[in-house]
Amino acid sequence: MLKDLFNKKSYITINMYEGGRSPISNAIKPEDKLAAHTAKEQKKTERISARVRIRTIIDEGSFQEYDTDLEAWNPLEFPDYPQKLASAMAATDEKEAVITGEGKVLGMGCVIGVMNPSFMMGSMGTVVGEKLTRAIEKAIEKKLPLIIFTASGGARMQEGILSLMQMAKTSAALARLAEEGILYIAVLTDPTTGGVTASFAMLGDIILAEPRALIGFAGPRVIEQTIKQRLPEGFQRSEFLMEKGFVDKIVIRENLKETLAAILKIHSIGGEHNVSSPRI
Amino acid sequence: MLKDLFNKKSYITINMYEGGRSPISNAIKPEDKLAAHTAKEQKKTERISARVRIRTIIDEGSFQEYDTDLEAWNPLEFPDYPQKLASAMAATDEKEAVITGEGKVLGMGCVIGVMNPSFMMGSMGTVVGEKLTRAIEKAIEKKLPLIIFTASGGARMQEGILSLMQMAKTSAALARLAEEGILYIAVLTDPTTGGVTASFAMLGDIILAEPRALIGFAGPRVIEQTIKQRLPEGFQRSEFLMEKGFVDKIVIRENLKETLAAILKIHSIGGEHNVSSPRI
Amino acid sequence: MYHHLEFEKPISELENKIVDLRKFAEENNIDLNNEVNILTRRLEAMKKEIYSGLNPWQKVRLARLQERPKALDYIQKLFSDFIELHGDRYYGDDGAIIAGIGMLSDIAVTVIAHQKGRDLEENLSRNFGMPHPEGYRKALRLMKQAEKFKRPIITLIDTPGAYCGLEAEERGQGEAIASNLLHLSRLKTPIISIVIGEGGSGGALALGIADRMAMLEHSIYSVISPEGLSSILWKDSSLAQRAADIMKLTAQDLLQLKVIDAIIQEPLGGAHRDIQVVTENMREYLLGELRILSRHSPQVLLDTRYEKIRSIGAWK
Amino acid sequence: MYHHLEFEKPISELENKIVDLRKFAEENNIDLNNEVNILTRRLEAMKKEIYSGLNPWQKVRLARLQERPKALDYIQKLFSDFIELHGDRYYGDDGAIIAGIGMLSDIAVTVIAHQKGRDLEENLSRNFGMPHPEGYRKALRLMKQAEKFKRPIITLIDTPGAYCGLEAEERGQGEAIASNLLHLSRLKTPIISIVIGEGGSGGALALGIADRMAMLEHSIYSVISPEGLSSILWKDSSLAQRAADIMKLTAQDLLQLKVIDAIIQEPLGGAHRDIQVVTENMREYLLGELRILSRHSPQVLLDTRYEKIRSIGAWK
Ligand SMILES: [Zn+2]
Ligand SMILES: [Zn+2]
Repeated sequence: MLKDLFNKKSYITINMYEGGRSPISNAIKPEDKLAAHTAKEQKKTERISARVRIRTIIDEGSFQEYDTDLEAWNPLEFPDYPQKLASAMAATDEKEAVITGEGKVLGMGCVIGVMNPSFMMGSMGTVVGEKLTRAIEKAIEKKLPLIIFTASGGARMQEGILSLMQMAKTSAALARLAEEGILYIAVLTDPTTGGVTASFAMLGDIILAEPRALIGFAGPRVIEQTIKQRLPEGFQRSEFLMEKGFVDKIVIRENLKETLAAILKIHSIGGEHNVSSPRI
Repeated sequence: MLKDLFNKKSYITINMYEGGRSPISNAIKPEDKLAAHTAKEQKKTERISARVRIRTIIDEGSFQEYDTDLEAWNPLEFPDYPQKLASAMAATDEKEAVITGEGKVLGMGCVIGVMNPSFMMGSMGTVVGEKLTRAIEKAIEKKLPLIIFTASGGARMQEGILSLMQMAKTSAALARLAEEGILYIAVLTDPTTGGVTASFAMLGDIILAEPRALIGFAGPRVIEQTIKQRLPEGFQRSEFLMEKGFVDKIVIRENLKETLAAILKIHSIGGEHNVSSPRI
Repeated sequence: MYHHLEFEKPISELENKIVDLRKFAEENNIDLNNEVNILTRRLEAMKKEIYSGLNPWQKVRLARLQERPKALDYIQKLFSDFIELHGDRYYGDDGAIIAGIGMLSDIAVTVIAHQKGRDLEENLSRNFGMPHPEGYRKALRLMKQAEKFKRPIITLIDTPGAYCGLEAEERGQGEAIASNLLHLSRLKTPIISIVIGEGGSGGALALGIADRMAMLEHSIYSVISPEGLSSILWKDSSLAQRAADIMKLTAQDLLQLKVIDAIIQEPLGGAHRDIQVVTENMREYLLGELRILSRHSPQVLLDTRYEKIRSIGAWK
Repeated sequence: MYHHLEFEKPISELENKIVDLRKFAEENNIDLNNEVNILTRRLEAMKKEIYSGLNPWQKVRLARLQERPKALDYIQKLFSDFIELHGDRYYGDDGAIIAGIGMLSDIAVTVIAHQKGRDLEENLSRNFGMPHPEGYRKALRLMKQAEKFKRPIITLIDTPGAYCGLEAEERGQGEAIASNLLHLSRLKTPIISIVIGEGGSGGALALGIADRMAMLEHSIYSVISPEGLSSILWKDSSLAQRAADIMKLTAQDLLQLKVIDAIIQEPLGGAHRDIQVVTENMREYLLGELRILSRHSPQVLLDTRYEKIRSIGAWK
């Protein structure tokens, strides 16, 4: 379930527009048309590390990382887990599958969490859950908008039920964030599946996705085993999810920073200081 | 749109279990099994007048009618409307298409509104909207649960846009009722369509329906004209709506009073006086 | 290319005559300025007379005109930084309803609108502006989001009605509209609705519970289409014109019936003649009313909204 | 008829031996009471030894046993005046989730439960207890209704997991589960969950955000099925038994990991041996905890629920 998402590092083009009904295309800005166009052209979606992602999104020099010292433990005494962790750390030069912190996007402050698809397949153990929850609580405390980039094969098997409970933990923290009226933008990148899809990935006030990212609850192979037939082309891709009503907007990587900034800007103007201010 | 619902006073049996996939039948009480069984057997759903309905639901001698003097006017100066009203009044011995009031169901107090399918096809003009809205406001004022029996061909054409606005009026009143935490049970009877379906019929905390009642937004003929094909058997019947997730429970007429009483009883125990009371 | 409506024929004939006269004068090098001026003045008078005296059916024709600006035309001009948002989070994304966030002058707003197609191709993807339940549910989702972030909501109404199809019924068209009516009546943020073309029954109302309700001068709003009414009354949908005459569906009728608060002026001949003028009139209306609404507390807003809806109706 | 699990074979063999012995004694009119008593005592000791020392895989087998009571069996016994309510108000009614209102002693409650089938026919209509998104949405609708009417919520968990099918993905299985997690964490009414059989991953958790979380003695709860884990670890789902051994999925494990608050005792041999006993244990637990929870204000309830969820996890 986890592994089959990650076996093929680059996969062939699947053109969803051939598959089912054509998506409702009603882009009104040239960028959107460009995005759709580019999505079609793209041969594959490159996965990038969380560290690189932060560099592409957060203004240079503004990033302050949270909880750099948090490190996974082996609470279930799961065989080989410490070794797996060690090799993931060595391979990625990171301590866990998520980086959290605060920084600025074109000058606007936010709390950000970015998952790392190459750290144990971006799986969510308790450290991932804890770091994200602390980041959400920071956003509440500092009244800063929250952005999370998802990339995950789901819950981390090696931490068993504790891993499952991180879905509850992050969702409960997001519920409190929502009650405070603070913006949360989820950005779904390839691949976003399992427990992450069934928790914070789908809870954004606004949900963006990179083109052609795999997004689903169950992995494609599990579904194929269950239904005993091949999945249609384009199934569980960003474009499919948008057609099905679960994604607000597909944004190509080149436009992501500007789009996030535009959304942050609108939300920085909203709230108490919107219509009730004396300037109108 | 209005008339085609009412042309055939008795119509042939349509067995929805033949039509699409079989409904999820998971009745766990014998009455439910009986209901499903009886529904199959029934050759037609008899429409009854609002006055008779109240007798079958409200404890004898407990009914106090509201707003008996409210009478429709002709605000649009619509041709022949006064004559139509006069003949509807003569034929039904009622002043309008809804009766409202308060009474008891097996001893439990409630506010009740019952639409009359034979008064101008149960269409909703401003008097229907106003009487229901006043009844809802009474329920708020007296903190009494509300029951509405629907039976309507939709908005009353002769009052034009004012008639449409009764959808807004009743829904806004129900929103306030909901904020007060007061129970509202909608009971859908044959036929419930148009503006009534698109307002208070679908807003019950609990939505009951009589077996095989026609329930829909658009009338069957309008849909057939739009899609240019025959509708499948059982389409827009109570059983279909339950399968589609819009009806909580189908109850045969013989069991309606007891079912309403059971729901009222559970809700009379709930609230502040539920777990927080010292008796547990 | 704009296809003239039949009641506009005298105008276009006169316009053509003026063009011909000018051409003739030029080709033959004769001075016909005087004649041209007289005809031009007569043309202006004729336009004023025709467009200010449109009968209901002529309004219906204008309101439905293919060339009439659609919601996206106004959205592009009214709002800066507009970002369209998609999907109901349950079933799908409905092209018949556009929803998004953007800036109206310096106010962040949520915009929800019916979108009719501007050509056949777009009309197919927009289902001619007739939403399915998922359209109304997208609208509600984003209206609640607006409430959360304390953004005013602006809705633009232009629909023949909610779609009357098999799947729409299956997925609960009635429930979707009802749910919007209920929730909109209690949203703790200002709501302003403008009917820009056709306000078709419950499908329009589902976006039209508002603190301020306006209509463009040549738009219509009714409980049923004239075709629908005539087929009910006379079993003949071709008598729609006769039906339109009795149903009180023009902006002017609705103002008189106190269902709407204001009429927004269109240029002579209709919004399509100069969308810029209409847009500026809309902007002025929206900013003015938002200024007033923003002075009220949410509770006052809700109470006033309720009273407004509550008071509609007439009886003996 | 009950089909014994392999680890129960010694028990059933001994049971048969006792029956044979009694029959033999009767037919031949010999007094073997002494021998029968010795064997009966040995049987009791054997049962205690076997059932109290079940390994994780044996627990998995018991938890999934066809004969094990399903949610409706408990609902019928625990709640009087139970009225089942149907539908999500968006798309459908999911037979894999039962929801309704009823009385627990003299407390009005809302009950939400996964329902596995008790035979093949029911399993087909229940989709083997694997909900689609509409099941979770029905659950959420009725949980919000419970909050509105200040009714405590009781959930019974018994599912292999949320359904992994094409349509479930199309309609947003992930969104449906996520949305439940978020909303349940803030519902202003007491919530108690009991795992009665199989707690399968996110599909179980979506009904399992609670103020009190208990498991029946022989139930299991895990992030993935043993079969799933073994196929990931060893590419071989038949090694499920080995997987079960390492994954800490028994009620006893979860109590130790502080994921649950209590274990509810089953009769020797499992809940199916005497449902009445289990029901009474469940009733006692529910009434006791509701008594405690009802003393707290909604705010204290929410804060405590948050701290409870917040504290799960372990790191260096
Ligand atoms: Zn779109
Ligand atoms: Zn059911």
